[in-house]
Amino acid sequence: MSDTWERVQLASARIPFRIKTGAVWIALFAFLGFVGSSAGFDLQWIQDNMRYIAGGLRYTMYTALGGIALAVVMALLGALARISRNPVANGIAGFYVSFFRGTPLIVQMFLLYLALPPVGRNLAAKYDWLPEGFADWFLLDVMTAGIIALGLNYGAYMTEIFRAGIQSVAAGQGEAADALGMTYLQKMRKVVLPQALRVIIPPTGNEFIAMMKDTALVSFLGTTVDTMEIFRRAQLVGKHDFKNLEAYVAVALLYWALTVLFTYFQARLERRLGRGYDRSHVVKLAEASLRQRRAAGPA
Amino acid sequence: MSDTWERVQLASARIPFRIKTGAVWIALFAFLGFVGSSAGFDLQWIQDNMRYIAGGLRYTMYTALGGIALAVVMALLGALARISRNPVANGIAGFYVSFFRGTPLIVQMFLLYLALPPVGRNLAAKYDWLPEGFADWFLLDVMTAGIIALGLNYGAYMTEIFRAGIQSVAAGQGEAADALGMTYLQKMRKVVLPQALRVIIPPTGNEFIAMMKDTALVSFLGTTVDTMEIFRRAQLVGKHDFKNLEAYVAVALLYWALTVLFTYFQARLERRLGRGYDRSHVVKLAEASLRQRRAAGPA
Amino acid sequence: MTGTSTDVVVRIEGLHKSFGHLEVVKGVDLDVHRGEVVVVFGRSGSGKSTVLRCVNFIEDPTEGSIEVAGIRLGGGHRTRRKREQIRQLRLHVGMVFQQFNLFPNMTVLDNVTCAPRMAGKGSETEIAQRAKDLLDRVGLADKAREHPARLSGGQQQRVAIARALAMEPDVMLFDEPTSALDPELTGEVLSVMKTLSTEMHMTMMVVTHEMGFAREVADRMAFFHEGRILEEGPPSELIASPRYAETRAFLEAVL
Amino acid sequence: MTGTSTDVVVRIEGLHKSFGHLEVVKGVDLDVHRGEVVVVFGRSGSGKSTVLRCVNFIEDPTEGSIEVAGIRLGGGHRTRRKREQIRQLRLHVGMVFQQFNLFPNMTVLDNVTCAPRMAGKGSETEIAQRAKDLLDRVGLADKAREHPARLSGGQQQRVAIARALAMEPDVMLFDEPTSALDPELTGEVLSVMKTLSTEMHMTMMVVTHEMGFAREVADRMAFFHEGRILEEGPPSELIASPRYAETRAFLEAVL
Amino acid sequence: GGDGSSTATEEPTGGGQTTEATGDQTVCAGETTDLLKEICDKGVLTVSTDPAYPPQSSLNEQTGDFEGFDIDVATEIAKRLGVDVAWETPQWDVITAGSWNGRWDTTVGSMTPTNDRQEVLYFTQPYNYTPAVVVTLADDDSVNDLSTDLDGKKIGVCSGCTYEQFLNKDLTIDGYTFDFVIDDAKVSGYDTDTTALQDLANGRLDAVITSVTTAQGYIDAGNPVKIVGDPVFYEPLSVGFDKSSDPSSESLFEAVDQIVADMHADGTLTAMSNEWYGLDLTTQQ
Ligand SMILES: Nc1ncnc2c1ncn2[C@@H]1O[C@H](COP(=O)(O)OP(=O)(O)OP(=O)(O)O)[C@@H](O)[C@H]1O
Ligand SMILES: Nc1ncnc2c1ncn2[C@@H]1O[C@H](COP(=O)(O)OP(=O)(O)OP(=O)(O)O)[C@@H](O)[C@H]1O
Ligand SMILES: [Mg+2]
Ligand SMILES: [Mg+2]
Repeated sequence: MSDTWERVQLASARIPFRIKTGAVWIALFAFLGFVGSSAGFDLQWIQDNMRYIAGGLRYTMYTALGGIALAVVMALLGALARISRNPVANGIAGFYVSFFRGTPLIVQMFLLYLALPPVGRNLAAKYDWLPEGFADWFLLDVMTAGIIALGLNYGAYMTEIFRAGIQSVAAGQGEAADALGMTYLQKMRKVVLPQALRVIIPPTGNEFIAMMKDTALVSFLGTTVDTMEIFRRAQLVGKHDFKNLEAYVAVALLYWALTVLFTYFQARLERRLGRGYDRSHVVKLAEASLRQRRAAGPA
Repeated sequence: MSDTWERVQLASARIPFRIKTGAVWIALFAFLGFVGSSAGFDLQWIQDNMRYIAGGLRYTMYTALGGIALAVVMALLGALARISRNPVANGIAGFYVSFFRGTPLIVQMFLLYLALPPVGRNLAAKYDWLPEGFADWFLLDVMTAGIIALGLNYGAYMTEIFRAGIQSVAAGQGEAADALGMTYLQKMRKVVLPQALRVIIPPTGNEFIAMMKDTALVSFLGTTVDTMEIFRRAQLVGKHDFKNLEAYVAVALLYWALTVLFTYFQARLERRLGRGYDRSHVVKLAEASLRQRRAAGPA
Repeated sequence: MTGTSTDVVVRIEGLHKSFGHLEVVKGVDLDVHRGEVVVVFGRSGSGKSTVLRCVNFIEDPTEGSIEVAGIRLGGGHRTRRKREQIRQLRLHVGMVFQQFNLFPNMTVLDNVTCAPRMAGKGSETEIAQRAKDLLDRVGLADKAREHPARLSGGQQQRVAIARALAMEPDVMLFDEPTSALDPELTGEVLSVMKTLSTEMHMTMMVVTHEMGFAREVADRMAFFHEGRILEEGPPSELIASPRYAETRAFLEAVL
Repeated sequence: MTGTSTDVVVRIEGLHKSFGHLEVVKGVDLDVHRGEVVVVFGRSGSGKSTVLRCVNFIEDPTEGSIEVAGIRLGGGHRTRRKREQIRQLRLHVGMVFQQFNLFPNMTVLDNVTCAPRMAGKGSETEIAQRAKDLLDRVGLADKAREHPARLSGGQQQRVAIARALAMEPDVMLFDEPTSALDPELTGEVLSVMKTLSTEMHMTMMVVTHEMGFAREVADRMAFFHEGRILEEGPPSELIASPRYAETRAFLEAVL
Repeated sequence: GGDGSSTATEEPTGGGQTTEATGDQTVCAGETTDLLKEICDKGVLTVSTDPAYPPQSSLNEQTGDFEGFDIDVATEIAKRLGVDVAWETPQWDVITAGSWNGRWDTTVGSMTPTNDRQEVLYFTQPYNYTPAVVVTLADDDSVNDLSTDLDGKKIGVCSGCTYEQFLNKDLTIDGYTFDFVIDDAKVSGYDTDTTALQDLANGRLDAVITSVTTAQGYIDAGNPVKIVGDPVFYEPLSVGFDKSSDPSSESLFEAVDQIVADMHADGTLTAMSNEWYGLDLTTQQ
């Protein structure tokens, strides 16, 4: 018995690991499919409606791209402010990060979508020196409110990423730029940020992937039909045909595919950055110390 | 003019930085209060209802605590499986992490809450060898479904944290345990995990804080009145009195307070772990190499 | 000190080891007899550590076999049974690492007692008593309650030796035990190692470049070159009149 | 080589520097005259680097003042105007670091041209021409298009020297420019530094323990001890007959 | 754009059809003020609806058009105003909360003019009356007499809608009286009726209260539930307007109220009801 088992183990050892885990995945998919069909899932409905739901991918991507663009800007400003010794910049950035990390995204979305317009209206009513159309600036449509909420929220989290990235640039780099008489802006633009970028880009990719999924929350505000992203579309047709579950499964598959796809690209990007022209100072330092320790032995 | 400004700067330089940023925070609160009152916010309403909304903190915390407990278990199992060379464990863990990181939490919640019961029901109907009450296991109440969804979702993210934590333990530690003839379990329990913990605990604290905010999503499943957490309570009274905005502001303040509180504790914990009995190997290595470089100069 | 085959504690036969496409050990045969001290030396990268690590299966041999205390094992996939065999073999082998690798989450005493306790090597009191004796022997009885981080490198390495001895191994492997130490601390470690041989007659394989120690303690020396043993012999002969130019060049650099 | 006050390029007066409660520099006065090479030496931690870094305000003096090329500045809060004054002062000072600190995201040529270009020191072609001349002078004309990571340490340090020279400073500061280099590479850097003095008559402050270089190139040496200049004088005198026991002990260790 | 050219091109299409349909002068052709004037000037009435509720309102995925009873009513209202219709699809909660901030002008979404809602919204006279029914599992025989058998049971509803208020006995509409026959129900609120129905099928609930059309749709989709007894109440459904609107929506409200009255009178609503529901729900039972 235990002998047979050992022979199985030895035989299996010859099959490449990747193929074995692949087989496990296939088995898991088959199992889930079985569970799904046991649950009386209407696979036909999923097939029929996938096309319509997937039609919202465009808006999912718009929202996520808009959100990440804003988030990058906020994170950059936030990080520079958090590093600076200017109390006003530092204080505002600290407040921003604390608030947007401290409250749920969904609350932020509702506040931006619902609470902002009356603020604008009342201010415009109170102070007539405010420009024409002032109140309208506060009247965001759903997608804009969603993008802004996502951007501000993720920007707050990414402030820490950017700060860490900037601080990962060796202090000597900034000192060298200072010593050459560069201004703060020149130093940042030409020396520090280009180097920080290589540390910042990979986690920013992760944030983008996370954000794609959080675009689902925008639908709780209620999007216009022309610009409905996949989650809202799934909810709509699911409710319509009383097939919520199938709709959720369909949209889950879409998100999953998106994530797997972008994770793949992100991993490639990371690898490319990894073997770039410059190896990080940390690595070089570690290597140097290793070399020395080796050299300490007989040469 | 520029002279006056310089004198102001010099005078301000004498005020401690913390006090200045504190003042900026107060100014920002005042500004937001002004904006809020301009927007016609009913602060009285917030005061009157805060007590009721805050009554849900208990359930918010239950949910978050239950979620993090499950997440820790999942992350530990996931990390050990991801590290192992066993293709089944590795494949299942990979699938788990990929799915739960690849789809939105809100979709997972709906699937767990709505899609699981018919699975159980249909399976029970199909196979009568299944035990009595089999179908009921799949019939989760809202809070349980929420806790399980949060736990599985965060567990998937935390798998990476745990894996990194375990791998941060120097390879030599595992080799030493192996060389002493310890079994895998002994090695993990007595040598690797206790050391990994110090790396794992701080980010796990962060995850817990993040999870507290994601408990808000549970309310989209539909809750019974007795176990409503703060977000649901805010929505309910807000809708009832047509004070949605005030309700969202109130609940945002609660979440913020929670987050600030727990972030404070977490920072303390981190500091305590930081000055523990053992300084990490990395630090020691860096110090050693520094010592050597210094020593390379004249002694 | 050469003995009959029954005296052999470690027998390395036809050992090859590759990492990916890089062959690091290219056929090593070596017997270590009971009570014998073999010093292994050679250039960085010549495969000394790799051979040592193959002996207790921290690395799996690509080809060839290892025999320790009668347990003979080759490389290959680690089935459940194989893992158990490896563990049994390891119970006969103590190892001391260049970086000490003490467990920082335990006190010095726990470091020494944890493995025997797990392996059930005697009662709790026996284990504690043996640990105290060993700490006494390496001169650190008073540090039993300390955590490793508070000890000097030399003290840590001596604790590591006590920890390995606590399992009552048939052979001790040392991989450059003093090269991570400040020069003023190497002496204390080397002297402990010396008493192991002279007083306890411990069988030892030692990778080191401390030629003073080798001359004094080693029964045999093996010079590694590019994954093979280029030459071996008693220290007096090998150091005085090496046969190969490589050995001579290396010895000149070290001495 | 002592000159009148108008010849003074760097004047350090009553310099004190504390980090928190730790006073690291405890009153240093030093004039460096045009064309003069001053070598600073002393134990690790004696404050050599700190003084050098105060000269171009990488550190703010706690007390005392720095004058470079007629711009005299003290410590204190960096107002907008102060920052601009510091930047003006820095344009007269070149600095070379122990760790080279080349910008890894730029080619060698860009490293040398970026600062003059930002400061608007001449037309684009002038700047490029000067950069090429300088790279030629440090023997690296052929490496202009490389990235720093592909150069050896010695080459990197020579690029760093060219980069600092490109700003046409009145004084060059060197903080242990060769101590991060493998011994076989120090020579090429020291010889470049020597030609700076002999051919370009560059004013230099050099922290180094290369006594051969000091003897040959320095006009004056200053021995730092616990945040003060314990003694100074021409190398011939100071090395041959130091007045203080501390200086003697240190020199014995280095030579 | 120039006023002349735009009216010239619109005349034969939008304007022409409207006059044809009603055989009457459009509202916009007459004197208008405030929000009504703004809408007439824009030429578009923006209506909010939730297109997940057939047969009131649903989205035809193939064509991208909305269809249903509410859609037809809203389209007809716009026609009689003399403007085009545009749609918004905000979440229900956002509509009932008022303070639309001008994002849309009116809601024709089967909304009941409860007294609560009347605090923030204007409501026209009802344009139809939908029966609210009790739904239970198909194999559940325990519920026969609605006035006793559901007391203390766990009942699911969409949260914040009239069914929830009915169970909580705080559904009040001036001019209507309700018989709150169910006592001490354990109310579970859901994001939508469908989720509640699903949960009924999952066995977490004893019953669901929803509109007869939703219930019938769910049954027709093959789910094991049934409608029990007669409707527990009929909810009047009206067209709503934001009271906080700036400019004031009162003018629009009055105009549309008149249009609804006309549509009752000329049989338009009855025809539409018959078309979509198969019966006439335009008068109170
Ligand atoms: N895990 C590994 N993966 C890949 N290559 C390895 C690994 N371990 C060792 N090597 C390589 O094998 C060769 C021999 O290494 P080994 O550590 O045995 O040499 P050594 O003789 O002990 O040298 P040293 O004196 O530096 O310790 C080296 O080239 C090393 O880089
Ligand atoms: N930024 C800093 N913060 C706190 N202490 C510092 C800082 N920079 C230097 N020191 C301390 O100031 C003292 C003097 O340092 P400095 O680098 O000037 O010495 P040094 O003479 O250059 O020594 P070395 O030969 O090691 O470079 C040291 O004790 C050092 O630890
Ligand atoms: Mg080795
Ligand atoms: Mg220094």
